[in-house]
Amino acid sequence: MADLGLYVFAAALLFGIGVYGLIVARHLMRKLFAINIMGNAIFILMVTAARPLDGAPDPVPQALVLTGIVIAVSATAFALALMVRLHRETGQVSLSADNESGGDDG
Amino acid sequence: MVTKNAHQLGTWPTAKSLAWCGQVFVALTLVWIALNGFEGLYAGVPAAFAAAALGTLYARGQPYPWHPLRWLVFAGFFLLESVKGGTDVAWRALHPALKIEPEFQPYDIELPPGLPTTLLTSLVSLLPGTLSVRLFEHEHVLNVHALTPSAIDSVRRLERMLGWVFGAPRPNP
Amino acid sequence: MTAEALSLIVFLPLLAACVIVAAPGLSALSVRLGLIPLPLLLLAPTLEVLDQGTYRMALAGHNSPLGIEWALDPLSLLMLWLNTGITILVSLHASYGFPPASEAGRRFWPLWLILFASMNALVLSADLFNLYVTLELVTLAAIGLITVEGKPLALRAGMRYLLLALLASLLYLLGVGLLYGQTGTLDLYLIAERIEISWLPVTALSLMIVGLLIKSAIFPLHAWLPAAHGNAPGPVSAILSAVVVKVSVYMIWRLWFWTAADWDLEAVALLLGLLGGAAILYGSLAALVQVRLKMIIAYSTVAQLGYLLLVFPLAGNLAFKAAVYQMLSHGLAKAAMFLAAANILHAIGTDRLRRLAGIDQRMPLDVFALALAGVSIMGLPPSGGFLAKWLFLEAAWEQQAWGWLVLVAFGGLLAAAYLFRVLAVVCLHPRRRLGQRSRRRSPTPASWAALLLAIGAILAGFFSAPVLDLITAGLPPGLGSR
Amino acid sequence: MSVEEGIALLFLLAGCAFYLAGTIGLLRFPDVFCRLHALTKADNVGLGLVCVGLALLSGQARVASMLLLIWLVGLLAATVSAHLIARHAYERDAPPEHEGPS
Amino acid sequence: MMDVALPAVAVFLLLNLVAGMLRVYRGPTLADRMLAALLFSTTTVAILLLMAEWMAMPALRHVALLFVMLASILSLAFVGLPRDADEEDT
Amino acid sequence: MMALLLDGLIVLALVSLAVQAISGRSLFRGIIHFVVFGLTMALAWARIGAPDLAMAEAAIGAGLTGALMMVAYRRLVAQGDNHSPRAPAQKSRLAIPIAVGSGLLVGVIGLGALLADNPPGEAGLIVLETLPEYGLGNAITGVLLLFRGLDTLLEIAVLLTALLAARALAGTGDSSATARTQHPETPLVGALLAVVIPLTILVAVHLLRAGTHETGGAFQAGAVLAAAGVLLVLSGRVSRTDTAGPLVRLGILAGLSAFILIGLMPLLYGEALLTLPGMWSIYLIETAMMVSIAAALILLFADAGGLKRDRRG
Repeated sequence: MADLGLYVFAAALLFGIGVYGLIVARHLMRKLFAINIMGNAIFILMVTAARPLDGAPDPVPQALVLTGIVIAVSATAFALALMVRLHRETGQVSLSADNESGGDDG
Repeated sequence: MVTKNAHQLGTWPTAKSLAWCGQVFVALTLVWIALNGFEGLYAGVPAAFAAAALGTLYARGQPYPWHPLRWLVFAGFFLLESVKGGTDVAWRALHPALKIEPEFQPYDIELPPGLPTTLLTSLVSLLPGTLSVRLFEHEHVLNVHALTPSAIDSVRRLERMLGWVFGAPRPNP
Repeated sequence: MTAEALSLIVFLPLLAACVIVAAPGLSALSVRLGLIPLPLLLLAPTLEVLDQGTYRMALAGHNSPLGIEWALDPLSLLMLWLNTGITILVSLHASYGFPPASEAGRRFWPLWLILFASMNALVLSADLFNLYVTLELVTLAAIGLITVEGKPLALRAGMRYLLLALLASLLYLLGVGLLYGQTGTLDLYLIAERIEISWLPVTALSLMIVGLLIKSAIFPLHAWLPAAHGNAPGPVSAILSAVVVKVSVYMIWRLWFWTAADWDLEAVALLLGLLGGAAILYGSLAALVQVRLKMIIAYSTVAQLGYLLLVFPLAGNLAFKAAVYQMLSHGLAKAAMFLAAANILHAIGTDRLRRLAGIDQRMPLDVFALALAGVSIMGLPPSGGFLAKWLFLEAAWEQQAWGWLVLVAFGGLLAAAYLFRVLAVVCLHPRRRLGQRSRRRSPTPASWAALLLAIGAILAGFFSAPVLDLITAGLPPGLGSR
Repeated sequence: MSVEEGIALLFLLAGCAFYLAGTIGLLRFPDVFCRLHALTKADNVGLGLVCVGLALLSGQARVASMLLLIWLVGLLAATVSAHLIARHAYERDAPPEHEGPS
Repeated sequence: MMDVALPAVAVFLLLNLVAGMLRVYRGPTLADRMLAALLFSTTTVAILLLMAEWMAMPALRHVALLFVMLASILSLAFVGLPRDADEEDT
Repeated sequence: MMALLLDGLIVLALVSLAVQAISGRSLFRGIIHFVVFGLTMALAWARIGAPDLAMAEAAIGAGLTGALMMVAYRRLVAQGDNHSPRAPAQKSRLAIPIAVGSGLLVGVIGLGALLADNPPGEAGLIVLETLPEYGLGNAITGVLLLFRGLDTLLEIAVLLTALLAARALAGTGDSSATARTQHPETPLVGALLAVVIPLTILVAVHLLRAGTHETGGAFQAGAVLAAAGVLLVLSGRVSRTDTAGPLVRLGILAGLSAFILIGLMPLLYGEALLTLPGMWSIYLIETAMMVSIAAALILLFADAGGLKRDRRG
């Protein structure tokens, strides 16, 4: 097993990068990258936060992370479908230009 | 996902597809043994069968002719050629003068279309100095990207070898 | 009996959703089968709780350090009733907008049933990670419902909601991972026993609470809510405002009053209370300037959610009762308002305020429902909203917390202002004839659904005693003494 | 270090050399077609040599067959990918309706 | 001996990979960027196999098999791109 | 020493890939970087000692994510997206401080948790103790199915929900603007598929079976199977119209409904909800879940890409 401290460090950097991307990026796909990167950072932390058993990471957080990965994939796929549809309807792939309360039909 | 590929299903089941299915089944059983050893065969054989059947339904290939000895010789030839190919390109990349004269060359395929041509097209990219780019004219002309003008010879050698494996080559017009 | 009933409460709607997807021909039947038995199924757990207090159930036969447990106490029972009652009445409305046998209905109902089931599962769960999974399920189903009609505004709102919700879940998940590392369990009651206060668990808890605050759209993290609730299809707006945002507040309460029961976090409590206060003021003021009815109602939700946070600084018996009561009565009233607004929108094709003049003559039932629900939102007697706010005032008075007292009173005034603005336009506007150009009439049962919910919100003021007794029976451990 | 280990190490090192050559080719060669040459051929010989080295090291027939399988599938994937990318690049340069090599 | 040699080889391959990633930055065409992805999958397979031996984790060989089996998906998805799509950064 | 160097390089690669994925000029480059990031995560999981996660990440990262992003991208392009992929980043003065702050926070928390003198996780110990009683070798499968089955059940429900929501999106409105996709019409693709498709199916079954005693499991197997389906969709052998049949619908629902029905069974004879009655039920649920996961992922892919067979040839 590797030196986990290094990976905690990586997780911190990745989280920061993800936050930055989420704020700065306009394109929705990039925002999704950012969220997924943050997710990976948190998955790493979940595994490293529990003490290893028998020289391998605790199986419980590993199982939780596996569930988390499935959920992340589902959400990402749905978000992509939503993005494509949004683009088809409005021609936009970002959320910046808007007047959301404007429309007539709610 | 239920029905697809009318052009495939229309001719189903033919002797060819059954032969393909059988070959895949045997190969997959061997793969299973490689993965699991012999203990899991009660699951592996049905799995191999299902995989072969589904593969035949959705992504059928053409059965390979049964010439174990010739294939073995071919494997040896190919291994040698691909190592040569790797060495050749490595040498050219490392050479300070970067000895390449790249050009596109059309290559007239003499092999029958179908599996032999497909094999040729895919293996060309591993031979010394050649890269298959595109098939033209109903798979009779292969556009080859060659690092040196002479590299096209290796394609000829491969074609002769494949012709031998598949029986007689198509006679020249 | 209780175990069977609880299992079915979660799994019956899920199975019904599966049947609709598998066999669209059976959708009308399975919608009924997935929803109508639910109140009956709730009877056994209700009796159990009235009898025993709390009911715990270990799933798969593995109890808490490792396995997932369901815990049914008075608070979760009330949430189950709230969810079931509102969902069924709103479903009555939705079955006209999205007939189960239609193409739109086949898209709508599976998500609707999954949303319903997942909120039941969430309310029951006593496991931090299981709560995460159910919360994701709630969120995805809710966003799927927002965007189900594919209208551009709804798509945009759904996208924003989705991004923020994903961020929120990540924060929550990080907290869960840390707490597991500290305690070796995920059971939120067991964690309370095992953990001592130190910076790490406090940070973990804060992360989780911040995530949940985003999901429940508490000011200043509310940015996604008005657009999402204001542009979703009518029944979806109703359920979103009435229940979906509440379940994450419910989770905050659980974490705060159960998991962190023994921690002394007065500063954080004050901060949360201030956020609540800001939400009340901001939401109400924003509601005052909106031009669309649904947006007014959506901002009103932002404001009303603020009250639910006042329970933290006013920590105590009365305040907790008040907050739970606010949750229930606001749920009923807000669902009624959104349904009435949906009917109006359906009838005249817009919900712009200036086009609504005179609509009361055309659609008396809906306007009446709107007004009745408004009474509860404003906190006028004898409604449920009045009782909730009265309890808040009493709690503030008792603790001599004059600031909160003024805030609650002022919040009621503001609510009255934005709601009277609506009613004034509808009933008293000089150009009354404008609203007469109604295109379609809503089917009467759709209006009745709104009216029934509004009446429920009023009746909550009359028949409060059993509910308050129930809340008292289920006061969190830290509060019972105070 | 036993003899097998020494031989295995030699194979591994040779594999590394091929990988290195592939990367240098990738960086030095003038256009995408030449780079594909480098990548496909050199990296696959490299992977093959690494597989041989590791098979020797483990000394188990099952591991060796697994490695052989990986190498073969890798070869197939690499040639097909190379062909697809080359064709894509070729058709981008020449108009798509252009039939027949230039 | 092997405990050092195997990771050393892996480190070398990884460095090699980092150098190869330069191709993604330089481009100039989309196809060039794809090359780097290809390089990545062949190299990662080798690294995984080395790790499997070194860390005594046979499961990693299965991971490597997945890598090579699925590597072609990206290429297939890539060639489906409309040809006028790639002008953005040539 | 070498190990440290290796880890350091992996971390460095992760970080630089992440930076490139979110910042670079072109979106296409971002996609490549993101895919490669996912593959590097697989290496990282391997180093952390979690081969199951490495496998999941490989199956998802190598196969699905990249293809998913790529087809979504190509759909945007086909829908006439000329300007927005290069939309400049938002200028925000707060972005860097917030990012650095949150990164620091997470780093401090992570290190604190790593260095804290916690006892070993009790839940994990219970898993390792009781697992042999059930005849299972893989602790993670044990947690997912035996001990915390509800999580897994609801996770399948999440996948189903995402699919239903995405289908609803793809199904409404006009679909005239779906991408004109070009399917590579070379015999080589046929040859590739002829080898890879059967092999993927076999490997999926192998992973499914292996899941009970070593690395593997329903999700990994399902993801691999989904990759095979994605290959078929990408090569035009399966198109979106084929994915609406009743068989496919049953496949999507198999996992959730099998899990629910088997989970409810114990109530009939007085045991706890979701107690699995024996190994057969584990195998059954795992198989059904694999089928569901695969079907759902393939359909999600087809919807995100809005694939249609190109009829030009």
